This record gives sequence, C-alpha cells and structure tokens, in this order.
Amino acid sequence: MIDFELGDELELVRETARDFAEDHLRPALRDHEAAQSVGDSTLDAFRNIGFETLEWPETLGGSQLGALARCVVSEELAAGDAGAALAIDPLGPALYPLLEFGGIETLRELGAPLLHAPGSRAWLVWNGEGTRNRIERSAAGVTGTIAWVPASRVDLLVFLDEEGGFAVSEGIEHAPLRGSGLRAAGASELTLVKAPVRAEWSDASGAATALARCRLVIAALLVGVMRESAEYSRRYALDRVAFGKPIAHHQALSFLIADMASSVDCARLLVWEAAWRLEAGEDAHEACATAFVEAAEQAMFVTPNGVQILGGHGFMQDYPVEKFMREARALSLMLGGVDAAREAAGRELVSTLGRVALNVEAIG
Amino acid sequence: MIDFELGDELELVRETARDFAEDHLRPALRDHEAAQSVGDSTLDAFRNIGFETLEWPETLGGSQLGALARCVVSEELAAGDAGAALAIDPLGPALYPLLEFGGIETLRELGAPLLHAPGSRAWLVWNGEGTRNRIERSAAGVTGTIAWVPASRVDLLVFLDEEGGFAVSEGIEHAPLRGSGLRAAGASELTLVKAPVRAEWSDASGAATALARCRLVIAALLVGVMRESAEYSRRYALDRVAFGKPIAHHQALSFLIADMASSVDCARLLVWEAAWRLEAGEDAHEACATAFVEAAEQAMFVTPNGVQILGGHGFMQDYPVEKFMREARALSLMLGGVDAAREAAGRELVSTLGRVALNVEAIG
Amino acid sequence: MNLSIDSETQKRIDGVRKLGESQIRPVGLEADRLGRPTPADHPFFDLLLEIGMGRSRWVGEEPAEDSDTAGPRVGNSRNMLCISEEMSYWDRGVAVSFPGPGLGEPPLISMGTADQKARFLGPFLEPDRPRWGSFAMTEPGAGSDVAAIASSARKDGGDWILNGAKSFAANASRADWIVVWATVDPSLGREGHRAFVVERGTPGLGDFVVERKMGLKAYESTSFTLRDCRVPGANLIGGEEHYARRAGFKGAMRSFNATRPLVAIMAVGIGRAALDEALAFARENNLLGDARIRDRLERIRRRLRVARLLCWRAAWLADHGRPNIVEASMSKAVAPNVALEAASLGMELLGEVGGRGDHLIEKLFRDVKAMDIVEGTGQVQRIVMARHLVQLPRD
Amino acid sequence: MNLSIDSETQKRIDGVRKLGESQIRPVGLEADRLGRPTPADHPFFDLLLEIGMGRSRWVGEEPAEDSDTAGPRVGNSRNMLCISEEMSYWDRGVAVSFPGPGLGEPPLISMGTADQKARFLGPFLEPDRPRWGSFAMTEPGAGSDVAAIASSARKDGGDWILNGAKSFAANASRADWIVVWATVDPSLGREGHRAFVVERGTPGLGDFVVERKMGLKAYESTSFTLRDCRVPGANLIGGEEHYARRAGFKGAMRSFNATRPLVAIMAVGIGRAALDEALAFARENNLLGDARIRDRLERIRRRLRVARLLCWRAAWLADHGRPNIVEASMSKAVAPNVALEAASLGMELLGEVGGRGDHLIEKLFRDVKAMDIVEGTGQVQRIVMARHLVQLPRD
Repeated sequence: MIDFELGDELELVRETARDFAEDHLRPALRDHEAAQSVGDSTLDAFRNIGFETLEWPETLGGSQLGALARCVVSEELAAGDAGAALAIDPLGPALYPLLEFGGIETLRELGAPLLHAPGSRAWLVWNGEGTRNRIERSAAGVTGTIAWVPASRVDLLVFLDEEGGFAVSEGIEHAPLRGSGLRAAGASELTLVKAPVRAEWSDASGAATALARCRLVIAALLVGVMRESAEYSRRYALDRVAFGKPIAHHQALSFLIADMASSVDCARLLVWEAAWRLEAGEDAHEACATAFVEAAEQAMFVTPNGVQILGGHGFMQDYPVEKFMREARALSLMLGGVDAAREAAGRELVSTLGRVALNVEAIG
Repeated sequence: MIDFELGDELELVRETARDFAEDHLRPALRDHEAAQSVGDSTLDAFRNIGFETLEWPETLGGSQLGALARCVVSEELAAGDAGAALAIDPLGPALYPLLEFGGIETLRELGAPLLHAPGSRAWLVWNGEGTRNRIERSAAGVTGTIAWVPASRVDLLVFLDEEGGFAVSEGIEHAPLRGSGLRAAGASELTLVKAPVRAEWSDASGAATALARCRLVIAALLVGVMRESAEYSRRYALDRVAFGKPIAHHQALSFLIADMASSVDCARLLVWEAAWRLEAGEDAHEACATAFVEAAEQAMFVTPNGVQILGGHGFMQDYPVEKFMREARALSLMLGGVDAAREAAGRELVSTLGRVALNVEAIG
Repeated sequence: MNLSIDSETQKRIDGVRKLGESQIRPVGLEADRLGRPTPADHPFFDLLLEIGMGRSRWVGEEPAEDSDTAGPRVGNSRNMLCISEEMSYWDRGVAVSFPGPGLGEPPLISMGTADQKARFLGPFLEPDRPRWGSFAMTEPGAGSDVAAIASSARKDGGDWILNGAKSFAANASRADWIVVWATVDPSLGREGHRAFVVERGTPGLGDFVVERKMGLKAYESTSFTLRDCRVPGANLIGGEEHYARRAGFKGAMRSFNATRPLVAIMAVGIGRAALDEALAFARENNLLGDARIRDRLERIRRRLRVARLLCWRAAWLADHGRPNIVEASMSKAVAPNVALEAASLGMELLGEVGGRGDHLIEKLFRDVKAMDIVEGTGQVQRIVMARHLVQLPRD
Repeated sequence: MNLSIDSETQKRIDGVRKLGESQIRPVGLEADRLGRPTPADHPFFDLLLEIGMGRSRWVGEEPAEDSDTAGPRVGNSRNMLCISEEMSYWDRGVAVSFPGPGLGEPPLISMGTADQKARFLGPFLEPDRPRWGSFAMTEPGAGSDVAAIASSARKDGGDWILNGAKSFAANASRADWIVVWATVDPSLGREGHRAFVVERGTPGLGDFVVERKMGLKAYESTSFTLRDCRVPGANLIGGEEHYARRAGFKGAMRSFNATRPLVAIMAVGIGRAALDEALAFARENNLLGDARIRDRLERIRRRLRVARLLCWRAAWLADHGRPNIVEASMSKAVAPNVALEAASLGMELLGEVGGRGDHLIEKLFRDVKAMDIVEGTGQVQRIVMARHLVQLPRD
C-alpha cells in the first residue's frame, strides 16, 4: 500500500542531520565560502555523529543505511550549506563506484584510509557522455586535465564512464580555482600526467548503478538548496512590508511562493521515489536520472526567484540567497549535466513497449 | 533609423482588414465552423476589397503589396476567425511557391483560374523535413495520402520540399474529416493515385524563400488568434466579478493578463521584423522560421490561458476562447511544425562565426 | 515507505483496464464523434449495472460508532485514486457519465439523516435500471467564487422555496434527484448555504440545457433553473439542526481535502493516455531517433510521475487524518498543467495528423483543459496554498 | 518601418566595441577577479576622459524654447539604446562605473535651475580629472516601493536638514555630490518627495559602506547615512517653486518612460555576450551536432531578438512623445528574464567548466540577476502594465 512514512529511524537521522546543519553549517556559511574549507571542529562533529560512514557496510563500522537515508541527510546538509556538505564527506559520490565495482574489500583498501586522515577527500569524475574533460589512458598511466573539482585536495580520484572505471591516487596536481558555487568545498583544476592507475574495473551494470546513485545524491543536495532558498525568501517576504503590507501578501508574490514550494516538493518526491526503488531492488537508473533532471530544473526556477523576492538585498552577499542560486547552478552541471541525464532517461523510455509505467507496479 | 511606423497605406489596409473581420468573420465564427465553410457573401466581400490578390503582381491585377501587408491582414483576419481566413483566400500559402518558382507566368497559368471560380482552393503541402505524409513520385504520377488539409475542396495542390516542388490539379480525392481547429476552412484527407504532375520545379533557393513566406503567414495568423484570445479574456476578466471585484483586479490574474499581452507583442514584433527583412531584400529564412517558433510557443501559452481565465465558461462553446486554443494548436502543426522551424533556425545559427547579429545591421 | 501499487489494487486496475479497452474508450470516442452525451438508454450503462457498477458506496446501514476497535481508522482514498486514474486514462468524460449517485453522494453520506440516505441512496443499492444522482453548486455568474451562491432558499411553512439558476451540473437532466446548494442569506457567506435534494419532476425545476463543450462530451454538463421550486423540509440535507451544529466546526472541517487529489489524478490519467499514444505514434513513424522528441517524452513521463506522487501523498495524508490542505491544492495546481502539456506536446508530435480531428490525442487535447478549472482553478489552489504558506488574507 | 541599425549608429557601436574589447571587458574581469570595484584612480578612468567620455550630456546653456521650428522634436533614445546595449555587452558593471554625473544628471537637467546645472554639471563639461555624480533613492527597508521613502527633509531657516539611510547608490563614495531623495511628509507619498544635491564632505553625510554583491563588482553600490545633514536651500533641485508647480502635472508626467527600456536593453547586452560565448564554446567543443544544444542557442537568440525589439519599440514611442508606459514596462519585464536564461543555459553548455568560476559566462550568470531588480522588478513592471491593461487599482 502506498505509504510515505519515513519511519522512526529515518526521522531520527533527519532530525540529527537538521540539527547538525543548524549548529555547524548554516551559521558559518559565508566563512566556509571565504575560507574554501570548513573547520576541523565541524569535520570532527560530522565524524562523531557517524555520518561519514552512513552507507558503509557494518563490517567496516558503517551504519549500512540505504539510499533514502543518504537523500534525507544530503537534503538537510545542503539546506545548511551545500558546499560544506561536500567538504565534510570524505568519499562523497566516489563511494558508489568503489562499492558497486569492488565491494567491501575495495572500500576497505581505497576508501577507509581517507577516514583515518581527517580532511582527506575523494572525488568522482564522470568520464562518459557529456563530460567536457579529455582524459587519455595508456599503459603509462592517465593523462589529462579535469576542469573543475569542488575540492582543494584530492587524495583519491575515481573515474567513471558507461563501461566501468578506474581510480588514481598519485600524480594528481591541483591548481586552485575560485569556483562559482560550492566554494566551501574548495575548487581546483586537476592535472594528471601519466598518473598510475591504482585499480580499474570493467562492469557496465555496476557503472550504471554507480552513476544512478551519484545522480541521486546530487539531486538530493539540490533539493536541500532550493528548499532553503524557498524557505528563506518566504520568511523574508513575510517580514518585509511594502505598499502597506507584507510583500508576501501581494497575491502575485504569494503565488510565486506557492509555486516555489511546489517545486521543492516535486523534486523531493522524485528523489525519494528513486531512492525507494534503489532500496527495493527495482531498476532505478532511469528514476535516478529523472530525479536529477527534475531537481536541476526546479532548482533553476526556485533559486533565482529566491533572489528576486529579496530584490536588491537578494543580490547582496549579506543575504544567502545569491549563494543558493550559484550552488544550484553548480550542482546541476555535474555528471554530464541535465542533458546526459535526459538522454539516459529518454533512451530508457523509448525502449518501453506498450503502456509506460510511471511508478513501480505490484510490489507486496 | 529604427522606426516601427507602418505608414498610411498599411494603416489603411489594416483598418480595412479589421473592419472586414468585424463585419463578416467574427459574428459568424460558430456558423462557419459548423458549416465547415464560409458563405458566398463573405467570399464576395473579400474579393471586392481586393484582398485575394493583395500580393499579386500589378500586371495580374494585384495590389503587389509585400510581406508586411500580408502579415498585417492575416493577423486581422485571424483575430476574426482563423479558419475563415484560410477559407476565403483561394491560393493561401500555395501562392509563394508559384511566385518563387515560376513567377508571373506560372501564377497566371496555375493560380489565376482559381480566382475566376469562386470557392476554389489551392493548398500547399509541405513535403520536406518533418512531414508525416508519405508521398511517392514516379513517372506515372504522384501517389500517396495527405493526412489533413484545412479545405473541403482542393483544386490545386502544390508540394514543396527543400529542393523544389511540383503541382497537381487532377486526381485528388477528398475524404471529409471533422478537423480539430480551423474547421471553417473545411477538413479533408486527400488521396492521390498516380495523379499527373502539372508543373514541377527544382530550385532550392526558391524553395527556401517560399517556405519562409509560408511560415511567416502562419505565424501572422497565430498572432491574430492569440491576440483575440488575450483581448477577449481581458475584457471578460474586467466584466466578471468574483470575491467582490472584477477578476482582472485579482493581482495574480492581472499579471497573467499582462504576460499574455507581452506574448502577443513578442510574436508580432518578430513577425514584423521578418516581414521587413523579406521586403528589404535581406536574408529572411531564419527570421521567418524564428517568427514561426515564437508565435507557436506564445500562442500555446496565451490560448489555453484564455480558456483558463473564463473558467467553466471557457470550456463551453458559447464562448469563443476554446476555439482559439484549437486553432492555435492546429496552425502550429503546419509546415513540419515547430521542430522543423527550430531545426532550420538552429542550423543557420551554428553556421555563424563570431558575433551573432540579432537584427539587420547598418542599412541606410 | 512504499511507493508501489499493491497487487490487490493492481488487480482492480487491471479490471478497469479491460473494461476501459473494450467499453469505456470506444463509448467516449463515439460520444465525441457524435458530439452528444451518451444517451441514458445506451446499452453501455446496462452493462455497467450488470457487472455491479452504478451503485452507491453507502452500505445501507450506519456503522456503530464504537465498532472501531483496531486503532485509528486508515482511509483508502489512495486505492480510489489508482482506480480513478485508470478510469480517466480510458475516458474521463465517460467516467463522469457512469450511473450512480455521483457527487450528490458525499454530502448525503456525510451530512444526510438516516431517512435521507435510505430514501435517496437506497434505490442505488440494487438499482433496477441505470439511475443517476446529480450535484449543483456552480452558478452561471460565479465560477470559483463558491461563496457567491445567489440561488435562494426561503422557508415557507414546512417547505422551502428555491429560486435561482445552476450550471455545469453533471447528469442533471437524467438524474432522479439533484443536490442543490442555495443560500438563506447571501450576506452570511458559507454560513448561509444549505443543500437540498430536489427530485425529478418537482414543479419549478426546469429549463434543462445540455451545454456544448470543447471536450468531455460523453457526459452531460447541464444548466437548469429553479423557479419558485417547492421542496419539502425533509429534503434539506441533514435537517436544520445540522447547520446549527456545523457553525462551530468550521476550523476542524477544513483540515484535509480528499476531492482535489482525486480530480488531480484524473488529469494524470488523461496525460498518461496522451503519453502512451504519443510514444506509440512516434515509434510507428520512426521519430524516436530525434533527441528533441525523446526529451519531450521524457519530460511528460517525469512530470506525470511527479503529479501522481503529489496526488498520492495528499491522499495518504488524508487517509491518516493528517492535515493536507497545502498538499491537496498542490496536486491540483500541478497535475492539470502537466496533463495539458502532455496532450499539447502529443499534438506537436502528431504534426498535421493532429489536425484531422480523429486521433485520440486530439480528443485528449480538447478534454484536458477542464481539469484545471473544475474543483477550483489552478489560481484558486494557489490562493489556498498561500493562505497556509504566508497567511494570505482573504480579501 | 525600418528595423535595422543605421550606419551612423553602427559606427558608434563599433567604437564602443573597440573600447569594449580592449578595455571594458578586461577591466570588468579584473574587478570580478579581485572582488572589488575598480578604484577611482584606475588608469582606465583617465583613459576614458582622454577619449572624451565621462562628461555631462548637458550642453552648458539652455536651448531657447522657440528655437524649435522644424516640427515636433524627435528624440534619439533609440541610438542611446544601441550604444548602451553594446557597452553592457562588454561589461555592464564597468559601464555603471564610468565617470560622469550618472543617474544624478537626468533630474538636474529636467528639474534643476540654471544655477544648479552650472554648479553641479558644469565641472563635468571639461573635467580636470575623473569625476562622479551619484543618485540615491532606494532605502534599506524599501526596495520597489519608492513611495515608501523614509529619509526626512526638514526645513531650518534657509537650509534643509536631512536624516535617513540610503542603499545601493552607484559610485556614491567617490562622488562629488549625490542627488538624494527625501520626504517632507511621508503621509503625502510622492507629493512629499524632494531631491537635494548633497555635496561630498557635508557634515552628517557618512558611514559609506561598499556593498558586497553577487556580481557587477566593477562599480560600487554604496550605502550611507544622513545624520542631521545640513544642505543649503540652493541645493533643493528646481527650488521650492518646482514642487509647487509639479503638483498639477501628475498625469502628464507619467505618459512615457525612457529609463526602463534603457535598463532592459542592458540585459539584452549581457544576454548577447552569453550567447556569443556559448556558441564559441560549443563550436570549440564540437557540441553543435546535438539538436538540443542547437535548440537552446536558437531559443536564446530568438528571445534576445524579441527583447531587443521590445526595447526599441518602447524607445521609438518615447522618441515621438507617444505614450509608452505599457511598452516600456513590457520590455523591462521580458528582457532580464531572457538574459538570465541565456546566462543560465550558457552555464549548462559549459558543463563542469562553468564550476571553475573563471569563465565569462559564469560571471554573466552572477551579473545578470540584478537586471530584473533595478529600475523596478519584473513584478513591479507587471503591476504597471496591469494598471493600464485592466485598470488594476493601487492597493
């Protein structure tokens, strides 16, 4: 029976993430941005809660929670500070190829060391359709430039494409960048010259699942960003008086606020559904790509309007809404961007014969 | 110097067309739709004004006015009744290939006879990219089915594709259809079995110009339809009271009305600019395709909202707005639809090196 | 969390699907082609009766208040949503034309006295022939402004005298009775509203005109007038006490809404039909190699999925007795636009084939716009949402 | 009808283009990279002065009223639009930073006395060094509600005492003087507004804070306060008679607007820069084979063309003294959204390259949103349009 209840465990996880964001991320959002990093105390607090290993298997000391938990946490963290949400998570989306391709052993070998060296970062580079990077692989190693990673150091770089992937942990040179959004996570251009390949995998099915899970996490981050933009501007519109009443009571603005609330819910529902599909063992590649497209589109409706509602203040860095607009734009450029996700979802659709199923039918 | 003045002549033409639409088309719009034709008195009145030969060369007794005059007239007629606007014009868009490919002689031979047999109709079938028809040509003649023409009789059928065209005037069988929009013009499926080719042309440049002019006329008709939808619903919203004031004074609806007015102007300005380019002898293929895309997009914003503003009444055939929505949709399906026009405009754009010119630079 | 349709519901959907394919859609296309509502004596309605449809949801007796022992009652409107969507997928106009008490049933069940339920819903328990009930709220001059009911109810001895005009009442001219809303005093707003059962043949009930619509032609939308129409006091739904009692319950009554997601999901059904047809057309015409067309189909599926989830969530909240006003309005604000987009983009895909007027997508394009109008326009839904989100005052 | 740019104007555009390529854009990128306004002593400003810019449009004497013999005067704001667009194409922030009397000039020209023009615009005729004027209307608590000016002006003998706070005033901290709007009585609305020239160094003028902005960093947006700031009576623009006279002219004053299309076309310039960059990037990266990307570029060009025509039309009406309020607001409502779409879609095309923060399109994405806010938000423009289209009352 259709049921939207998260359940006690996930509600607790959500509340914990929300408190963490409230205490550690939101108050420091401009400091993190200026420093292009978060402080050690924030990293420690995050580690102490156990969020670093939320999805890690129990045998590696993880909580072994699923995609839905990750989405719930990512939304909350990004509602606090999306850049910081990347900065505090040592593995980030790179977790998924390690898990999908190599399982526990690979995660232990490649991933676990990062946990023991606070401040370490892994990053995932999408190397398939839609990438703007040119990466050459030869017997001598990996050569090429990665235009941008939201990190100021990278200890492990996992490349993913449609057929599989490979990992590199040495020979990575960074040139710092200013970055557009997500500056709290840092910003670098990476150059590799014959960097040695530490591991490699050929597994199209695992690659598809890893990509799906990466897209889902980015989509959840987008939900968090746009939610905070919608909420912040809604509250502002209630506080601020023009022409004799709160600007929120001008019908046209109240309609916009209602539509922004709809946008957030639309994106979140698709994210949750995709996460639920993943956990239910259903085919979820298309659902994750779809959630990413929806989140990106809705975020690019919501966040510029967040600025708009604040008017001149919205353009000023004394208020956070301009930052939300930059973060939404930056997040939605990842993993080949919306076009690659559209293409993936569209290809799945056209292979459908007969009726198109919108949701999963007939489980339980 | 930039100047939007139509000039006295065109203002007079516009006024005449507006009066004609007011007197003969708008009052009978449901009758024409039900009858799938307009009455003889309307045909006569139209002919007497000289609108049948608005763009015809003077040597054939025409007014030899240009594309802008045609756009101005088409908008006015379509604001009265878009279906009737097609019904009363014997040649319709078929005029352009005749003029472009064959000039005066061809027009005299193929076109003029239709003027002498009131009620005759020519129609243009787009047979290039984006068509859904399958037309076979062989030495024995033309064979195939044309899914829909907005006519209940066709005396001359001109086929146009990227490379040229051909004309058929015999061996055309019609099966009447109900039609979706534009019913006043009639609706038929045409079947040809080895129909003899009466004339044929191979001329890619002429074909491009003919197609551009066809698109422009359809775009101008769309402007007329959406203008009337916007105007009708605006007036309705001023007359109708809900929650203690005219519904137009509910801010959200007044914003919608303002946006609808913008849409109409956006489309009209592109139509006029394309017409002006044609007349100025500038390359106008892209401009005409662009005007068509804009008109189609804006019309599909305006006309459903015209229905929306009238609420339950909008859905009823006692009011004309549902008809405007059907006509806008039907017009924008023509000539390969918006995708073919987008493709044409996009191809032109990507061949641009350096700065993209939005308008024509440096004339006079 | 469970975002799948359970197999029990899926079986019922499959049942509707069989009926839809063989009956509902053909009957809908026939009505559209002929431009008239399916006549009351159409064999389709007899068939529906035979297979157990056209009946009241009322079970014929009142459940005892204390029979509720297994914790809080959880409603099943989610299942109803799934069935409604499937019905609407095959033909939303035909679905409205189904025999039964129709929209008159909910007020009778929720407000009616035992006697009224027996008198007016009783005949729908095992109907001898297709029977209809009807419901008339909207007036020619009102639209979304339901507080603006102008039809008047005046007490005259034990009877009520009704005067006014109603429009867009489904199945009204064929109905055994019509639930008519009128006001005892326009200055009271909703407080003054009363619902009456007006029986067929009551003197003063007349001037039935079946409206000519853009689409959804299979059911009759009817306008009628009440001229000094005398209705017995026993036909005031709930009796006079009900309205006296109700005055105190305003707040509590409006914490959830089950109708908006139900209407919204009908839009999803229409949109889904357009998507399936568009995909089939594109495949037959080798259009799927075009990235634009794939993107368009992707967008339709995605937005329909969003709309469906919004409806499901609103219903799930209602089923658990939780406030859902914002969520219900959100589903109703979003779904009809998605469905219109689906039908309109479907038309674009058809190209000139869409101009013929005989393709299912073309019919859906004409059907769908009503969904953004009935049960509160998109504008009204946004007002409702804004009242909750930013305390937008009633002006 | 003539919808081309004439060759005279084209030559001036080409001049701006040369300056833009060699100076304006590099200076804008530098300011963006360094995150600070271009300093007042930057050699760029000296260069501008050398080539004849940074001057007042005021010609130094009043044209005789009756010198107008050749029929009605036709303005040339269309040409100004073309130049502004090109300037904004290269860098809108830098364009605002240009030395000159700035937005303070129009009120001085239109309302100022001969003496005021000579005193305040005179130094801008042949400036000895880069000089700026500034204009301060907006207040920290007000935004679009210009009638809500709270800064007060109180008469004290022959002087005026100003108190209040202003924000978002361009070039204010480097300006020789600031045109400051204040009210003699908030209850009078616009009737109570007065414009004063407040000279640099006036006691009570202070607390200059250069705002940190999302984009457009090349010019300073500055907030400042007025604390018992004493301004001589001679600095009330137009003198007291002007405001007494103006009261009768309200209707006539508001029949056309020249500023909105001017700001709107700056958005077109930004959007056009994004289009050219996006096209170049797509070509270099072999993306033009993708129909989606072609469609996106097509849409940007089309919408920019529409926006430009809307601006041109509004200016053309103003140039002929015809009412253009609806058309001016329309251009301002449409163009900034088009420009945002251009920059945002440009970012999409860049993909992760857009994340670096060093691509021109990324800067444009941060610059552009301001255009929908300054000179009346898109919402305010729609209100203005609605007042004319449906007589929307002021509420």
